[in-house]
Amino acid sequence: MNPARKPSTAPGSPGALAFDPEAIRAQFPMLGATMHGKPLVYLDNAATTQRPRAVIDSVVEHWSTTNGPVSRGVHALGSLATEKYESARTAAASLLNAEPEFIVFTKGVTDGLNLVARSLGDELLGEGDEVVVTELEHHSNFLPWRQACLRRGAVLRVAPITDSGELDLDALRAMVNGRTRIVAVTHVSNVLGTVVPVSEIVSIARGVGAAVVVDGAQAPGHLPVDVQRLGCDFYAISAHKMFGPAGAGVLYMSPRWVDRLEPAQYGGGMVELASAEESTWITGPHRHEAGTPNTEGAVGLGAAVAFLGSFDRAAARAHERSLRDAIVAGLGQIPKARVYGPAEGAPIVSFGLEGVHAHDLATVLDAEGVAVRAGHMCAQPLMRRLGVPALTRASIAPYNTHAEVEALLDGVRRAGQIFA
Amino acid sequence: MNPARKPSTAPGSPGALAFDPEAIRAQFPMLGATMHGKPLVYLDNAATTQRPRAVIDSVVEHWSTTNGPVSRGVHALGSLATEKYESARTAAASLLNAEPEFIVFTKGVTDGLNLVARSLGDELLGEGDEVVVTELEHHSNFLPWRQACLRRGAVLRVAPITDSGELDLDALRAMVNGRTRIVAVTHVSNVLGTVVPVSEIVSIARGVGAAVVVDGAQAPGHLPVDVQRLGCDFYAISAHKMFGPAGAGVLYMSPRWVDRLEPAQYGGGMVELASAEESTWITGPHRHEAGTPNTEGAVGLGAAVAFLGSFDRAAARAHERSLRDAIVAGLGQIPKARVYGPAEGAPIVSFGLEGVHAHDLATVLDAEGVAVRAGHMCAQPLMRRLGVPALTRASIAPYNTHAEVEALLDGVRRAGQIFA
Amino acid sequence: MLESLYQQILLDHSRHPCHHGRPERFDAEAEGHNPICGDKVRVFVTLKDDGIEEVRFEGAGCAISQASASMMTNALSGLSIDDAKAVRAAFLDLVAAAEPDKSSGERVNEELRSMSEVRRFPARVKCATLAWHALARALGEALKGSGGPPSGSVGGGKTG
Amino acid sequence: MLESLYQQILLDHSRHPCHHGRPERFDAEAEGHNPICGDKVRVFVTLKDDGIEEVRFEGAGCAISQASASMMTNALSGLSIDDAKAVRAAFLDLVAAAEPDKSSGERVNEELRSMSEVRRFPARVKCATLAWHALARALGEALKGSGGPPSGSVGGGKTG
Ligand SMILES: Cc1ncc(COP(=O)(O)O)c(C=O)c1O
Ligand SMILES: Cc1ncc(COP(=O)(O)O)c(C=O)c1O
Repeated sequence: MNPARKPSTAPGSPGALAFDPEAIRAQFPMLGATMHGKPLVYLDNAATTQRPRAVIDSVVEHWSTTNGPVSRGVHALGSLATEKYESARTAAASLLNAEPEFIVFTKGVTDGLNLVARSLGDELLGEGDEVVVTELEHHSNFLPWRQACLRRGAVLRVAPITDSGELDLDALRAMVNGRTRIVAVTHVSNVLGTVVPVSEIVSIARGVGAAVVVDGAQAPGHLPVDVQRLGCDFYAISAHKMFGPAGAGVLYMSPRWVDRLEPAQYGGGMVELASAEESTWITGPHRHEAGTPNTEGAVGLGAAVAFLGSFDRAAARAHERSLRDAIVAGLGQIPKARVYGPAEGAPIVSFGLEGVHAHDLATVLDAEGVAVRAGHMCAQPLMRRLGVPALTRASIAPYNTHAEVEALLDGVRRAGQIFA
Repeated sequence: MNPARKPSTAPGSPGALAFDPEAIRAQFPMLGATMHGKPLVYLDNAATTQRPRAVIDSVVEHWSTTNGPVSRGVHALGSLATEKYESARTAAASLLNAEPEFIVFTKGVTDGLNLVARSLGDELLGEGDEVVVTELEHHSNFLPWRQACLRRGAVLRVAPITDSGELDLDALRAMVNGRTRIVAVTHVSNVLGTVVPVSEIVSIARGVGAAVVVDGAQAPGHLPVDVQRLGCDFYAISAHKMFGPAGAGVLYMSPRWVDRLEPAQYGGGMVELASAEESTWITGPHRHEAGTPNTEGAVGLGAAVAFLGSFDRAAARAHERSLRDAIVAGLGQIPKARVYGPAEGAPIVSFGLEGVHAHDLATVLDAEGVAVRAGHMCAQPLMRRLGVPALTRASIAPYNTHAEVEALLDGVRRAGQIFA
Repeated sequence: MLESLYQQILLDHSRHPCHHGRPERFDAEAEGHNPICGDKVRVFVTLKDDGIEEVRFEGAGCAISQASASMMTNALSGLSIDDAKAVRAAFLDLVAAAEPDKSSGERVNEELRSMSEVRRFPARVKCATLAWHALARALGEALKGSGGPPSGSVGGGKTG
Repeated sequence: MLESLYQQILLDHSRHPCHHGRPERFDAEAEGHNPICGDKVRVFVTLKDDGIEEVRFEGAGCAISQASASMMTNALSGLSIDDAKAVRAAFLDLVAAAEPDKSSGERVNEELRSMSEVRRFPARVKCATLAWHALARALGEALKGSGGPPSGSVGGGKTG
């Protein structure tokens, strides 16, 4: 079977036929690079995606025409900068189907989740209370909760996955009880591509009055996200995982929390009155945005949202899925290769090659210009569960092609030969 | 007296004669803008400076040639990105005269100071312990300490300033005692331009074993900074106040702290081992950099450091000083105008015009294209001390000119006429 | 442009505000505070059977916030609640909307119309609307919840 | 390029490492851990009067870290401390320095020289040097503080 011959559309998605990965690809300056003398095959998109020209240009334009102090200046330039900043908030809100007043700018998912673990943890957790996370969590949605539990005398409970890499929802249900204050889950596993049924988890948590915090790092690049439909209390994303710049992200806070949650940081821009005796914070998302905002990051994030809206996303999904299927099928033909994770999921494929360490495999691929991730992928608890020290991961974006999948599979075969 | 006729050099600085603000100016795309139909006169540099082409280009180049995952990837692109990130750390280290292993990347000063107030506050402060700050502090170096004290049952003490706007060092000395655990001071006041004698404060604090935390937001754009000579424990700066991008900054942590201070955030990149039972953090600055780093921000910060090294800084200081003197002298000629702050200081001039509210004054200036700051400038305790609700502030960068000072003074005179 | 913002009438109102000072009795009050500039205004409403008897205010701040508060007390004292709401809506549209309705200028008096130039200074719009937002909160209270407070960065902080 | 990195000799060492396994007695030991890939290696040193009797190791990891550890035990067992230090310095220079000294290649044996290609893969340099850094820590201990541990992200975490 030759995966390159597979059409780049899934059956039954008619609009998908129009999707042209090359047209997307052409918008990314970085994708023309060569590595070790070979054309770059970038399959490390779950770590960070590339930035399209529209994102780059938006930031350059901001720096050249609207750069000034946000929210504080009386002058015209300050107003221009503020407008740019706030319209990026509106763009982010539309991406998640939220209102802008519930969108807090952060440095990224790790920053957003730490904010929630700090402020919500301190507010909700007492001695003997419980926080439920899952075996799928990235360290960024695991350690902040572990440490919050340690600080507050609460108990961290880790919901297991099934052998096929799905969240074991029954086990989670059994774990949630009257002491559960917070359930923190990833939306999409960065290792296995598993899509977690967040709405179901929200109804389970609602049953005991627990808050639900979602790590959305891997979601908006691949799936439509609707925080109102999910019904969660918090949802964190990073721009750099969806074609925007690093250092920028947003944290959705539900109406229940945004105006009353204690800020995790204090400083300029979130103050109503400040004195040693009495200090009060404003309401609204700026409450949680102490300090000069990363306006350029927000502008780039807004441009990334616009970029995501510039092509047929259902068609892109079908294309990504066909690439994923080609990788899984191709690896299935390679002796000693093993794919981890569920049959269905986001286009993130982790695999191993018996007798070859993940890092050696990745280095063989690197020498061919193929960039993949190898290691524990910031998910040590999951690695332990899978019984491996490390895996190799290929993660897909709409600009990837079937020819690139072939390059990946060739490299894996090559590694098999070298280490035979 | 016509300040525009003053030479742009201070006596006794020979190299200064070579300094040409127009040559600097030409490197800033934003400075060619018009506002309300008038050429932009940007005198709000203490809020945020403009970004030169070299900074913009460095980020664009990174996005086009080296954008990839930092510190985690096995592949060549990851190594290129890591190299960019770490050489920005080296650049920041050289700016502060520190070693790179003591340089932690942050979102900016507010982020850095909150990190220290959280981690150091939790480590050092107990019931009845004391933290000393000053009346000069920006909210970002005031509120994190106030809140840390509230959390830990400690006492916040506020060292006064003299009537001329200098820190009252004797009063601070009298305030520091055996219960003092932390002294947190600004290096340069963002309102008055006061330069605080940090070294003296360090020796006072050392006498009682207290740690010294310095808010360096306004310093490196104007002064040489040498953290080893200052002897402080922590020093925080923001790139956007020194010609770099927003969303990027560094926190210097002295050797005494960097490897042992508890991180304020947890997540990817700072973990040694992670499990529910036992988790350990790496040593070195990455310990305090959870999450995907803002590589583009770091790259821009590194380019900003290079930009600062691209011209004669002593000459630039002399030029800035001559502009400051011209503003002070010019305001001295305007009836009802009053300048606040010490005779000597950084090129930041706050002033009032009797009978005209600071915001109206700033709006009159804005209509003339002159961008200044008006308000409490995130320093409400200082405003209370000065007995004013708000002030207007002109803050200078090397690209400002004497013609721009004239435009400012014309605008102030105009406001005086309108509100006569 | 500057002349059309800081017209004589605005300067006069800011220097000699009308209906200024706390009344002896009032039916409702609310405060507006702009944390960015420190402007504060407190609005007092005295009601009568068929509407507003008088609106008064006290506070300190820039010429724009003071003049706007003063003009507001002139424009609304004596109006029915519905008429006051209509004037308020027209004024807010005039000074703050991205594309104001053509009729808004006609639905406010000449004094209020003179403030329309403030729209060219987006950062000052909050000054011009401060008293009007406080009024909405005061009336919301007076009318037991009709309307309700606008959210956002004005007021409503939590003590930390 | 790939062939010169993963040469037969490297593959052989990684599959059949020399001096592998914890010795019954040893004078010093230290662990190296690369938190990025999870590679771990523990180095044991037995001393004799005039230097190193034997270096052994145990651990698990990628081919590069295992082969490098194995080659190290071959190269250093039996050397004087000073000679061992010199070989270590030359090896580190060869695989990790931005501009390696020309003589470094000559100052290590052929096995070690075969690893020089790793310098083209900067992210893998840590794998090649892991055991060597652990050795320095072990020797530092054996020699009561001579040298001392290199700082950085290898080892030394604090339990949280
Ligand atoms: C003296 C001082 N400290 C702290 C800050 C906060 O810096 P940032 O907003 O970049 O976090 C500023 C500027 O806003 C400042 O001028
Ligand atoms: C599932 C998941 N959660 C959290 C993160 C952390 O995101 P960031 O590094 O952008 O803070 C990542 C990516 O690194 C991720 O894949």
